[in-house]
Amino acid sequence: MDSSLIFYLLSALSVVSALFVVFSRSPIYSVLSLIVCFFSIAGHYVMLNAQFLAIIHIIVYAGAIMVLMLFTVMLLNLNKTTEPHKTNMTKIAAVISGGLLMLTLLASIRAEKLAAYQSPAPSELGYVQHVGLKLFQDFLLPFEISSILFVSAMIAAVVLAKKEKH
Amino acid sequence: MTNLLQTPEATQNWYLLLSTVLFSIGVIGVLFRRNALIILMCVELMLNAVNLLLVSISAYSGNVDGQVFVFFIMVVAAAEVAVGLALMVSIYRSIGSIDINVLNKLKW
Amino acid sequence: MLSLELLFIPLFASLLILFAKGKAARALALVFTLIQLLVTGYAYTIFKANGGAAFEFTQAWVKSPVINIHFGVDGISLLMVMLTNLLLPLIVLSGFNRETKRPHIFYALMLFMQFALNGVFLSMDAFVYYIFWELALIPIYFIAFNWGDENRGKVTIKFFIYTLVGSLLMLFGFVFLYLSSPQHSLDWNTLTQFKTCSCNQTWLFWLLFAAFAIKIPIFPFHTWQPDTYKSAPTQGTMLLSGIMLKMGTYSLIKWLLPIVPDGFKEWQAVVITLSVIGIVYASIIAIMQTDLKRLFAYSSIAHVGLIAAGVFSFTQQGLQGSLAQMFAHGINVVGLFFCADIILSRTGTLQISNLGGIRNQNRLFSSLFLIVVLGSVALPLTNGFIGEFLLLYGVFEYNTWLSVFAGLTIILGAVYMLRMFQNVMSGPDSEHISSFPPLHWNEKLVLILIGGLIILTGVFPAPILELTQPAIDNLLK
Amino acid sequence: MEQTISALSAMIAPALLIPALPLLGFILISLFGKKLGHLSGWIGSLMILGSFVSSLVLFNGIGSEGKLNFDLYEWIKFAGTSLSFGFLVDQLTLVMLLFITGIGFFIHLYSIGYMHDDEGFARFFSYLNLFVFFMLLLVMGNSYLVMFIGWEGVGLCSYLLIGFWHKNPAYNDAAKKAFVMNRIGDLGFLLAMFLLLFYFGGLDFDTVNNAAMSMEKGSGLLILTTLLLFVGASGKSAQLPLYTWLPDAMAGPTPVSALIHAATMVTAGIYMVSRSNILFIQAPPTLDVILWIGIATSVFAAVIGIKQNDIKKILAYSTVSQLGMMFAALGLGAFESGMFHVVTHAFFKALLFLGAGSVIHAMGGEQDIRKMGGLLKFTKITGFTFLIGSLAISGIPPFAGFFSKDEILANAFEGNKVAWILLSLSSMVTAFYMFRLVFLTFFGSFRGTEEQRHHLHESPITITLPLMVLAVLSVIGGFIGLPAVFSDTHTFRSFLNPVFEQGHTLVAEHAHPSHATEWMLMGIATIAAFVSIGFAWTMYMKNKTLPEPDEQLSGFSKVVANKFYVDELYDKLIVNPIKVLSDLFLVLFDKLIIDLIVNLSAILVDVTGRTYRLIQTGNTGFYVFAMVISMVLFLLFQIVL
Repeated sequence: MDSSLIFYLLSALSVVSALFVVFSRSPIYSVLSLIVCFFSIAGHYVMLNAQFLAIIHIIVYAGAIMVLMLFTVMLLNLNKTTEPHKTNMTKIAAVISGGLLMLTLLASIRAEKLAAYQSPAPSELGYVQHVGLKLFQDFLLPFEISSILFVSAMIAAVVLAKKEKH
Repeated sequence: MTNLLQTPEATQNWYLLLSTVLFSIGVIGVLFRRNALIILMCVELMLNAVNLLLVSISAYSGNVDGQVFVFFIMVVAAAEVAVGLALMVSIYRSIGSIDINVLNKLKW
Repeated sequence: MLSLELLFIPLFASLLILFAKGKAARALALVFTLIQLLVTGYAYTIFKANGGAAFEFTQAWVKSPVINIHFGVDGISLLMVMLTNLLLPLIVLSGFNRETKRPHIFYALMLFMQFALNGVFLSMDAFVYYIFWELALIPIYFIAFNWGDENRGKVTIKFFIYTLVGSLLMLFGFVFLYLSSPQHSLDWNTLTQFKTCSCNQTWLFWLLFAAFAIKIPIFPFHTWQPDTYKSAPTQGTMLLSGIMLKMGTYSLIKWLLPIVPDGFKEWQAVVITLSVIGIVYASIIAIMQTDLKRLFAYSSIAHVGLIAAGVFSFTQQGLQGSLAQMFAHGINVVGLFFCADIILSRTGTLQISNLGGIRNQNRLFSSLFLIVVLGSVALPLTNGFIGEFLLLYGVFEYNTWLSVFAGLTIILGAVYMLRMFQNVMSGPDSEHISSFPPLHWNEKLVLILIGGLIILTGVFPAPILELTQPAIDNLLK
Repeated sequence: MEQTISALSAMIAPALLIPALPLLGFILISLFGKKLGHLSGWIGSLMILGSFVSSLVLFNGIGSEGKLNFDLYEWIKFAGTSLSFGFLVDQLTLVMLLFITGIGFFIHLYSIGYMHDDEGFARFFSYLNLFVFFMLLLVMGNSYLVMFIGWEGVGLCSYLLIGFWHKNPAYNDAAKKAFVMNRIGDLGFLLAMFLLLFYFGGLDFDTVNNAAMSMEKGSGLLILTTLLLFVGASGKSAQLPLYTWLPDAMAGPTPVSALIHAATMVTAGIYMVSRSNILFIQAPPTLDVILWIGIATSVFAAVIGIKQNDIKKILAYSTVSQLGMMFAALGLGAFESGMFHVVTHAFFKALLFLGAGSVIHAMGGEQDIRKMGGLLKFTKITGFTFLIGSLAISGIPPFAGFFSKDEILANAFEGNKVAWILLSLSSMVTAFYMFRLVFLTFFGSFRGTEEQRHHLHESPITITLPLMVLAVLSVIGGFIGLPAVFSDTHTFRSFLNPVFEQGHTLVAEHAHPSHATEWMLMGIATIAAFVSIGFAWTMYMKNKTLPEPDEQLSGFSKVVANKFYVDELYDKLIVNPIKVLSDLFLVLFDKLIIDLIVNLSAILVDVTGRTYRLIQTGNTGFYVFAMVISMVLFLLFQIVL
């Protein structure tokens, strides 16, 4: 299959599912379409030779985060009927300003020249050993610090979600 | 169907376009919805749009640094979601809603 | 390295005192200020023998922007260090028979203040200098805020923000100087050697001068001062008026003059006129003041106005006089405020109209008070005369008419001081004063020392003048 | 000069001893006054006696030729200028030294008796000794700066002593007034010193005189400098318009009035002008100013003296008047005559004041001459010595005042006829009011209360002895300066010659009056004095007129009795405006304008904060919206630029 065809399909999928996240009435549907969106982005990663990241992406986002989201939606018993809605006025304003942002972003991207293309990236660029070497040599300290971040996030989550005793 | 991805520049441009669109959809979502959980999801979407851009640039410039960056963004996102969802649960418990228009106690 | 010792003794003492309790705190404070005084005396002998080399200390601190911790002295800064460390034991001792709430914090702040003041006078890098400049504000803020009278809240905030605004302007000035200096350095030596173009000096002068003018304070930046002096606890007022004001006048000579000499000359006429207006203005207000501390505050404005005028006359004698007068004024004003405190502690009032007849009851106190008053009206053979003579001569050389105006200070000074002395000390016994108990030993000691210093430096001013002479020669070159 | 120093180096020690002894006395008495009790009076007197003896030694050692000039140490030093603390003893100084310490000693002695029952006895003597110290410094300084130390120092002592009885607010006011008025003069002195330092290259007399010698006569600089010096002198010596403090200064104890406000301190101005005679001779317009101010003061004060009823006030106005006469002499260029009158005036005015003190002592504190009368019977020594003093001041030959006054009048006759007439007039008025005082006090019948009559007595020996000594001096004091008709050598003038000869070379020698003229002038002066005395006798002895009570005064005599309302005028013109200005500055400028600007900036921040706060709606959607819009704007800004 043509790589551009795959790109088309994946892009269309991600944009459509993203739109669905925003405009879906039921929170459940939003979550589910976000998962679809994340899978399509993982596909993009594979196409860009970032195989390791693609795997991580699926594990972290689709596997962990979205499951957490889903649980929360169910825990809080959110559904179409409880869903709050904004007035039409604000909705239109939201769409217009979002579109405006997109246009200015695109315009500013066009205004900036891209740097010259380097020699074609080797397909094994995104392999575990490459990323791993980079991570454990140049970015060792941030890597270790991120573990502290996780611990604190974990504790925070537990403390916050715990029922308060009165 | 013509091959859009003939040259690296063209590829890059398309990825730029894609991630801009995804990012903007995320922004519209944040503005559009009142449900804090959906807003959190839209923020995730925006993060992913940026991630995609980083990975594409990493591929374009042949430098793995971009991917490492994405890795760290994921780390932060995971932590953020954990805390964010916990906050939401606790807010829901005390107020009974996660409608952001109700959560306006922090004003002048 | 002597600089470091001068800095660390009070810092160490300040931390130590935090852990002391009650009376031990002030005893410790006294011991350490005395040690500091001894070290200062030793430093003076070293300086006399070998010059400032023994004080030099340089240590790289921040790479970008280039900031070095650089300490050093010349005659001018050493004189200020001596004044600071001479007054601190007196100020600490003056509180020995007073009950202070939470004395350990109070005296720790006081010693911290000494650390910061020494730092201001020893710094040779503008950035470090700026840090100490701001650092000195913190302890005095807390002292005034926690131990002041009932109006302290509003007054201290006004004082704090007023001074802070000035300091920020100074910081802008230093940032600009840093960026425009070719070596990208804030070292005093660099800043004084490299001269930014006079087009920049015009406004740069005001950025730096604003900070100093507020601290000094020069008319019309003075309105924070009487209120603050009135509200702060007396020991705080002594620190403020005795030493902290001198930060401003010292900086005029040490930092403003050599860094923006063209700006200095450009605005000389304006500032000297402002200062002279301030002298007469504050003196006239002082005449009708009804509160003792406020009267001293206005007299202080008049005196420092003359000091500033002397500096801006840009003459040998003006600069010499300003330094001699800074030293003298530091001692005198501490004496004045201490006398006010003694009166307050015995009579419970500072309203001049409620006082009177103290001379009948306590002759020793009245004689010592009179000596301090005479010092501050610049009678010959007291320290005030040397300064005022040189200062007025400096202003005279700049402009004869201005000196006539500035000279009114010797008349008006006599008017308000003697009027005060008459109403407070003389006359029939006031019904508001039932008794005036004799002086406590520490009060006696402090006042006698101050009186002795006033006469001693008035009769033999030569050591002070000789100390600062080379540095001033340097400046005028 | 080096040579003089080595030759006279033996004199340095006694010279230093002169000011050192009173200083020592001051320190001793102020430290141990309580323990010493009445001994402190004797210690104080002894110190002054010691100074007097040292002065005699110096007088002997230096004589009429020598000159002792030495620096003690460098006092103030800056940039190539060094101002030393040094002493100069020449003939002028010797004259001053002798009468300051001499009269000073007797007044100390007198004070032991006079202040005997005062609780501030020791304090009084410590101040008095301090005064003598500063006065000696004033006359012994070898530069204007050292003179200025003494100058301000005596001002301080005068302040302390006028307000000696400090429980009385009026006395304190008088003290403060004296100090402040002196300070006005001192500012003039100070500015003159700056001019000297800047343009003449130094402050010591030698430098200044040498520079002045080489300057063009009457140059603006010289005139300005001398005028400023004269402002200083007129403050200290109570000349118009700064004289009002001296009558008020009588609030002090009487010995103080005698020592400070009659004999010594107030003559400091004359000493200063004489000391700077070269400067003044080089500035003739200033001499004219001095002449006319002196004459005006002399006449003005004498007229006020007629209507005063307080015994000390009368003497005070007479002092002002006599000082005016001395200044007139200086203005005529007759420095020796001025100094001569200083000396004789010191004798008889001290005598008069001490006599007045004795009277007040006898009357139990009463000072109003309307309540006295016939005191001669009770206080013989006081009465007779007082009479001698009055004869001396009125210019009756052969008392001391006659010779010195005659000299001044002779000079005036030569110099300016109008001046001569006015001075003679003033002299006549002086004779009148002095004898008005004498007749009302010592003759006639007693007008006081019964209790006072019972109390009347002659004072103790410590009081009467100085009176007698001074009376003798008032009689014979004039013989040191006999006019040319009696003697070829004018002892006083030739003694002072080394000081003034340099100055005299600068003026054209004018012809001395012929003997006939001198006889005539003396005759006129004497007759005028007798006429005045006779007039007073008819009024107060023959017709027994009494001065009317204050309420009945009207017209011109009311104006005179109220001293021409000068004090009130000063209050209206200077004191009140300053008070108003003070309130104005404080309320309008400090509180209203400056604080308003300061507070406005605070208010501005406050208002801005309150307004801005409204943006914080608490609506998250709005925040995000604002964020997006600002991002758009920011990017657009980037693109457009």
